[in-house]
Amino acid sequence: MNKLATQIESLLFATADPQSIKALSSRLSVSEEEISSALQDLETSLQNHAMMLVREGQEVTLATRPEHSALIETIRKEELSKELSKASAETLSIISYYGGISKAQIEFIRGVNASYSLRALSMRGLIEARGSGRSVGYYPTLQMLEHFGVAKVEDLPEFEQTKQKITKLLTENIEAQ
Amino acid sequence: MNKLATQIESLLFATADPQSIKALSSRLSVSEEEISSALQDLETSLQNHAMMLVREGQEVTLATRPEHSALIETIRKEELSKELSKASAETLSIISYYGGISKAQIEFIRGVNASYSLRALSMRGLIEARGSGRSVGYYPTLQMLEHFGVAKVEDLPEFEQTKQKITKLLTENIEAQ
Amino acid sequence: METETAQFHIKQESFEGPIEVLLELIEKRKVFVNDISLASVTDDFIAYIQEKGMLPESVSSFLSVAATLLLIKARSLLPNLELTTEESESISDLERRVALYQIISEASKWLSAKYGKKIAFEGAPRNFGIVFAPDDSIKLENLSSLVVGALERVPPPAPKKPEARVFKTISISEVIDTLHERIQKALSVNFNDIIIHAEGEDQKQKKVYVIVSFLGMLELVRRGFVEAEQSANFENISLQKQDKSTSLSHESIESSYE
Repeated sequence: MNKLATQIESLLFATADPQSIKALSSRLSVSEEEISSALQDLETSLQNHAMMLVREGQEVTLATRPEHSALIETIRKEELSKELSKASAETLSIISYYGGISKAQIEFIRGVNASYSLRALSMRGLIEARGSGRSVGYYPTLQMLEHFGVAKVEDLPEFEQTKQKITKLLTENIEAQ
Repeated sequence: MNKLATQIESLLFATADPQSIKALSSRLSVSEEEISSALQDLETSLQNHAMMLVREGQEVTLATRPEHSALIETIRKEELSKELSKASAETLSIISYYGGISKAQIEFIRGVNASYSLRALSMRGLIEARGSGRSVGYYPTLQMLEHFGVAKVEDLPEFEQTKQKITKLLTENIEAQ
Repeated sequence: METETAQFHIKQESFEGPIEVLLELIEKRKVFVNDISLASVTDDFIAYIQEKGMLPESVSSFLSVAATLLLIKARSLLPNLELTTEESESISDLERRVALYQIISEASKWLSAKYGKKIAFEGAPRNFGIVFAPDDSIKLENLSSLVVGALERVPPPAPKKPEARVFKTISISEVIDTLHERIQKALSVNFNDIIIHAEGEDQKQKKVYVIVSFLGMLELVRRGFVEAEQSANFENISLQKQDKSTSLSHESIESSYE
């Protein structure tokens, strides 16, 4: 596989969003023809792999081959039905009482990296991220609140005291910049 | 690439979550030995691709090769931390070259309290504590390897010699106690 | 909320530790780590403490290292100096600690330079669409206690770097002056033995004198600070370390010179 094909592969692997040939061309500073030819190269070199190049009009993306769908579906169902880890349960609770909290703040409270918990909770529709870049904040989803039978976060048990405790801890630890 | 290796690849690719050899073994209903051998197969077949297999202890994941780092940063929206404090870098070195080390041993080497460094590194997902009570040991994580763009701890500079030196010096200490 | 989120950084301080200081002093002299080089930097190490002072939480570890250095130096000047098992262990421990720190410090230079520069990125999870999948084991009534449980495990903020380091509040020369006399009197018999042994070498006698003064002084200072630490309630001080520094009591010093 040539260098360009590998670069395209790295981009398609790192993002799940389909990429247009035009966008790839401008990102990699080569012509669209060169992209098209590299895509063929990539397609061929993936032949023995679990992934394949999927083309939709002018857009391309990587996806698993259909013969693996059943396996992935099983795993996915298993993931969705399994009990949440203590880390995820705590993260969910913190987000419920302090909507808009950042990843760094959750990590400060829990003392461990929150990436996997946040991903697992998002995939299960329990939390959602809003905002972008540095100001991404996490919120409980409406479905999550409905599941608990509350109409709004303020109806969660001991809402005010709990929220205040989180606020106090976070405020004490904000660095004066 | 054999069927098992492709199945593993499909799981690693689709979920984008690290998987333990044990979990793969139970999900795919084969022995852990078969998983390990299929992982080697997968590693080899990825040689010309943009992705590599990253392994630490019992965990594996797929990640892009370090040479694509700059390119992928342009499509990733998240804030990346690029700095390690001296204390964090030293503590991380000890743990990377001597996985399973205890807090007391880290403090023996550095002569200062290790609580804050350990917490900071855990928050960044670079290390994790395993075990409980007195037998808690600290280990490098897949994310640690990913941040340095290496596929396994053995790829760190002078890994074997350094590990041996540390082992020798630390073991003498234990015997003396 | 958004500005607060953006500004959120944790207060984190990294402290200079005694082993780090010691290795710097040895490397400055471009010598290998062994008992001879350790003995040769003893004065520098003590000068460093006097000049820069120490942070309250590292007082005991700095002093225990200083005490061990003095033992090493005393041993190199007094061939017949008998050391207790514990003292011998603290000497070999110190040599190992510096050697280990040297290895780690080298490795960490590479890690610091490479961190985040060439990242291996995890793939993006493929889009399966979100399926609402709650976990029935999490009960509404437990949510707030899960939060409180997590909050309770957060350690107190990292100690701030104090404006004035501890040692600056004490005049070391005053302590030395008083102790000089006291120790000279108290150990006069032993001192005679030492002087006989070091006959004709005035310089050596002088050095021994200084060492003994320092040993005594360090012990007193250490005791003083143990009290200060307790009243200030610094939770970070490891008890093990305090035990280690206690091994250098006046009794053991005196018995070593008998």
